[in-house]
Amino acid sequence: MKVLKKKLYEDNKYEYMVQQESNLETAIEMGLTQEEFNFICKKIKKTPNKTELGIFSAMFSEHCSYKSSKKWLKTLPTQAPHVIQGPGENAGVIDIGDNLAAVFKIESHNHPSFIEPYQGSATGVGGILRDVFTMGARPIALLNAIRFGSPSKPLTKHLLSGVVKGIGGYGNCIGIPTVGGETNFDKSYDGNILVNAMAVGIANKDKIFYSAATGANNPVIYVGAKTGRDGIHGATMASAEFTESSSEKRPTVQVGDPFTGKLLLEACLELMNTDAVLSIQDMGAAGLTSSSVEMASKGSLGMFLDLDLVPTREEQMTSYEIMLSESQERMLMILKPGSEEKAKQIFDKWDLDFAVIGKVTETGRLILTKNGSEACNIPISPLVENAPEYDRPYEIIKNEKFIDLNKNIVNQTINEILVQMFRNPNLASKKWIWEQYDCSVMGDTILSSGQSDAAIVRIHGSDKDDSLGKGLAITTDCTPRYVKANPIEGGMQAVCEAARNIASSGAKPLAITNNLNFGNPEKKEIMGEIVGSIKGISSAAAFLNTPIVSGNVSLYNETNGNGILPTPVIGMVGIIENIENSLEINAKEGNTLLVLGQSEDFIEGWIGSSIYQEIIHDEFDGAPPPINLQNEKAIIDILLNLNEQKLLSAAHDISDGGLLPNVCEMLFRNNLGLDLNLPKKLVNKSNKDILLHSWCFGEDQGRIIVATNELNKVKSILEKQEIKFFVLGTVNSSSNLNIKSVTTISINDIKYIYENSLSSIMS
Amino acid sequence: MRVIVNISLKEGVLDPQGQAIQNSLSNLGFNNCNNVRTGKQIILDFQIDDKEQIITETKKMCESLLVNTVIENYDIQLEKET
Amino acid sequence: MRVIVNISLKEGVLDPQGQAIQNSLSNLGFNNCNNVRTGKQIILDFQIDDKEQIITETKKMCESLLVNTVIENYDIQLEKET
Amino acid sequence: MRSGVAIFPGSNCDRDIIVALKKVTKKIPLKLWHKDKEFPNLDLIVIPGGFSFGDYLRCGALAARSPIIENIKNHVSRGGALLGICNGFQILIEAGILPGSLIRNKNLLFTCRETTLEIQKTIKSPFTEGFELGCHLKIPVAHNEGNYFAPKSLLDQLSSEGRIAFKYIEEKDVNSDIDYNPNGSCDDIAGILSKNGRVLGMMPHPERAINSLHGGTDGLKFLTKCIENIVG
Ligand SMILES: Nc1ncnc2c1ncn2[C@@H]1O[C@H](COP(=O)(O)OP(=O)(O)O)[C@@H](O)[C@H]1O
Ligand SMILES: [Mg+2]
Repeated sequence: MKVLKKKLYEDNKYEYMVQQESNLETAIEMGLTQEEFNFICKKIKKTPNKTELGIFSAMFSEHCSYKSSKKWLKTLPTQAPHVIQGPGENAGVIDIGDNLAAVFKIESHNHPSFIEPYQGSATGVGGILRDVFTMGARPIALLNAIRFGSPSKPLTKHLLSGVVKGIGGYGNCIGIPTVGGETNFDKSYDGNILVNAMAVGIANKDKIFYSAATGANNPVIYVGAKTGRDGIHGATMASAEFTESSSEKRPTVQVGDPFTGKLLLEACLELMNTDAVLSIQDMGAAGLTSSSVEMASKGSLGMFLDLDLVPTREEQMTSYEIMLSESQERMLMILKPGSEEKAKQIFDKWDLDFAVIGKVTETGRLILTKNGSEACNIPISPLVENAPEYDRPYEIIKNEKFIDLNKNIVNQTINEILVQMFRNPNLASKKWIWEQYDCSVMGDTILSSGQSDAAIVRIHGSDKDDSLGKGLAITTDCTPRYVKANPIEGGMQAVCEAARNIASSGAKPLAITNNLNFGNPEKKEIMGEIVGSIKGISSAAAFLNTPIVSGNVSLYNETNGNGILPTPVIGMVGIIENIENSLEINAKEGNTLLVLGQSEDFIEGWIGSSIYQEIIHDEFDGAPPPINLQNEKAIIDILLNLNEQKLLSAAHDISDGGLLPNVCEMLFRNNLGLDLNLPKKLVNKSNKDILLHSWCFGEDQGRIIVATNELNKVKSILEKQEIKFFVLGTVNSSSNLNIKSVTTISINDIKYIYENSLSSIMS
Repeated sequence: MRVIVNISLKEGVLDPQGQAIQNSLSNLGFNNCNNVRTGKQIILDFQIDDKEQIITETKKMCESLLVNTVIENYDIQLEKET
Repeated sequence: MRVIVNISLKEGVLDPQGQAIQNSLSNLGFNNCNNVRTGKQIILDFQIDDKEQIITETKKMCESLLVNTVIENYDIQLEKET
Repeated sequence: MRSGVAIFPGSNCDRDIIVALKKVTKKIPLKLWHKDKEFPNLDLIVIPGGFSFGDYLRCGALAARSPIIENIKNHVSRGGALLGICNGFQILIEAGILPGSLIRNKNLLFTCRETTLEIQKTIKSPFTEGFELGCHLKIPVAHNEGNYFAPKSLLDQLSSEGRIAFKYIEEKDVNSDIDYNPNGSCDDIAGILSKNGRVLGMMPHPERAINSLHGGTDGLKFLTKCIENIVG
């Protein structure tokens, strides 16, 4: 294969050569196993030629076939009355009222971003946007969940700066605001960063477009950018573990072109406004191969394509290359016969290629011709329905060790710990990142990065004279160290934190998209992480009535055998009926802060797998904080209830770092202060007392801090509903957070550290 | 001594900028040009004069910072001081 | 026939990118280089062979589009076809 | 009041400015396409922000060679008002309608954040005459290449001719390392006027500050005053 590849650019007889029969060796080089190769030969009743084998290899790759995860993905809860389209399409669709639908999905571009951070992440954004507008939705928001190795490493800085530039480069140029995300650092990502991009769009409920092919003889149309030799076999690369030699795969990076992406977006939406489009699918991973096969397979039909009609950018491209190219900004459509001319005019206006390249058939086969002769003739069903599905052995490993506080000796004060926490880029402000993203283009961003726990984007045009309109709330969340310690609890936690974040912005959680990033599933403990997380996500999503409507799986995130922390990212969307009720995290002077979900009796905080523990012991250990779904639901419900009565003026859920850092975050923006109440049992403890520390920094779940000017009303409602709460104190203008007889923390000093840590690392 | 590093995109790597420029050129009536690619130049002024050393150093600079060797090629040109 | 247009910033025009590159280079320990400027290359493939015509056309392209003559200088280089 | 918004492939703030103009004028502005060789006489044309032609070659360079530019120049010579915002400002410079150049931000990063502008003393212009000298407006920027650069002689000329419309200015109460000038532009320039005061190019986005729930309403105030004074 290598020899052939070299010839490919020199020898135009290559087309003839690729049509030669392949053998097991070629199959293995393409990433297939012996059993898979034998299976293919049996199913198609011949030995495939190289184009055919390449198509099988792409479709059978982990990336396209989900062969390791499918069995478990089927167990996710996907139904609810508000779900219009669950997993299986380009993106999930939910009903948001007023005849509108929200369309959203998250997708990973981990491997390409490690190889070429700018282009890898840019094309990740481009890809997820196409998934959303393919469904007929105008994208209104982007988020990114990104993870890097140790911040002190020069490689980390290079990757982070490239990824952020790439995400911004695409999103800013195409003109869709990037409104939020999350950023983590951990050495397990040193050789394997994670770049997950989420896009949300809005469509008319009765104008959603799907990918299933319809109607034999209907024309198949290629639109967008020309096909080049970029990213050939990217899908198989995304499914392979990194080794030293993977640098050889480098020339396969694709280059994003947000300008063409923008034209494609506008042209497609314009065309979708007519009645010409019957079905449509973007060319993502495995390009023309997966788009044509999936469209035909979903419609239980066949497809014929004349590859000589595909617009190409380079000369003498072979059928193999055309089918497997991952050139960006392309779409495949099936049009109503007779509407080709009208459609072409629209694409001409936007200076985009438009070509009728084939037709839908009833054969159930994928038939391709090149230079007038047949280049491929295979049945479609084995490519999809018979794609391998593994039931890999797994073992769910849980760290159940309880961290005994009494055995912990502390020699640092609360102030010292707080300083270290905010110096840690995991907790420091991500402003250096989000200022590189255009967060306000499109004019509907109400709250974005750093302003609230979830971003709020107004539904365009919903503001009328009598109302400021309604909005979507969006967040991404995952705490990988919890998932590592206990995949089931960690999976639940990710869903609960996302729901808490949505609620803390004033919105009602609706549905989930998820990105499952893990190591090598052939190892049973990694498979255990996958299975465990899915179980956790399922139980929490079912309980909170936030079904999973779309998602993506990225496996083999390993370098030389070292896997990443298990990272099942949850992207959640919620709705706020009146954006006037959106909640920021910033408290105002005179507000009283209280914690929902925590009582006066609560004194011993959960230290296992916390950031506090990392600072004191330099590593994580012990069981993660347990999740109680009833509690989670109760505080979300009560928060929404209080907010509807306009009793709240800010909210922030307690996550990484525990209570104290999260209180500080609520005071930063307006440089405010607070005299912090302590539970009676903690009064008069010393600045280094472990119990006091655990109260300040424990990461117990199911808690949200709210700010109110109506303490008595709030209290009586909470008491009536039997919700635990604890009053933290009243916000003043002093800029000091005072813990009586223990310490005083200067909010200005801490804020300076919080705001500048990341930028000083990066400069 | 002045060194010029010419950096170009590898063959096969998409150059959307080149394409956009070509479109504009042909809209302006320049139709004789059928392919446009773009590249970068980095011009380095060295305080030392040892040509061999300069070239070795420039190579190192290219590999470690100046060039994205994943998608770019480069060549190094020595220029006489003017 | 291939033509290369080299575009550089005029003397005196601020080049923040060049400065940033120089800083990075010296952080990486490359201290022999005391000035870095950045420029662009535009590589044009012509379908015609008349050298004089090519040069005249390229000049026109530069003046009307490729170069911002307020802040940039350019030179034109003819390359033999390879 | 008849206004129009010129749209190029890659423009992405066209919808935003249309919403803003509609809010101010109660009329939907005319959409002008970059290939349009003819359009009716208008009182105001806005060239919105975005990445026309992908920002390829130089920001605004390819758009500035579009067919519509001739007409926009005619509009200006008729005394029509013209506002270029962000990429629109870059296009006006590339088209030679305004002098100077806009180069990469000093920190080499795309920067999206709120800035404070101070209205300068200018020649008579519909874009500044509604404001008291020295008054402040909070308006966000979002750009990669907004660093206004010009030789000293041109800067002096602009200043003596009263053509600097506004400058970035430091807020009193901030406690951070962040530079009030988001891009390093010469003399903190955020926007400049043509000789007759009827053309304004500015990097900040007034159309992103028209709502009390996000971005504030200084942009709305600005656009409202401009429109009042354009109509006269
Ligand atoms: N990569 C990123 N892009 C955009 N915004 C980000 C990114 N990383 C973090 N943020 C923003 O920073 C803020 C804090 O993030 P995080 O610490 O994850 O919040 P929380 O703990 O409440 O989930 C959020 O507003 C989030 O949207
Ligand atoms: Mg979070």
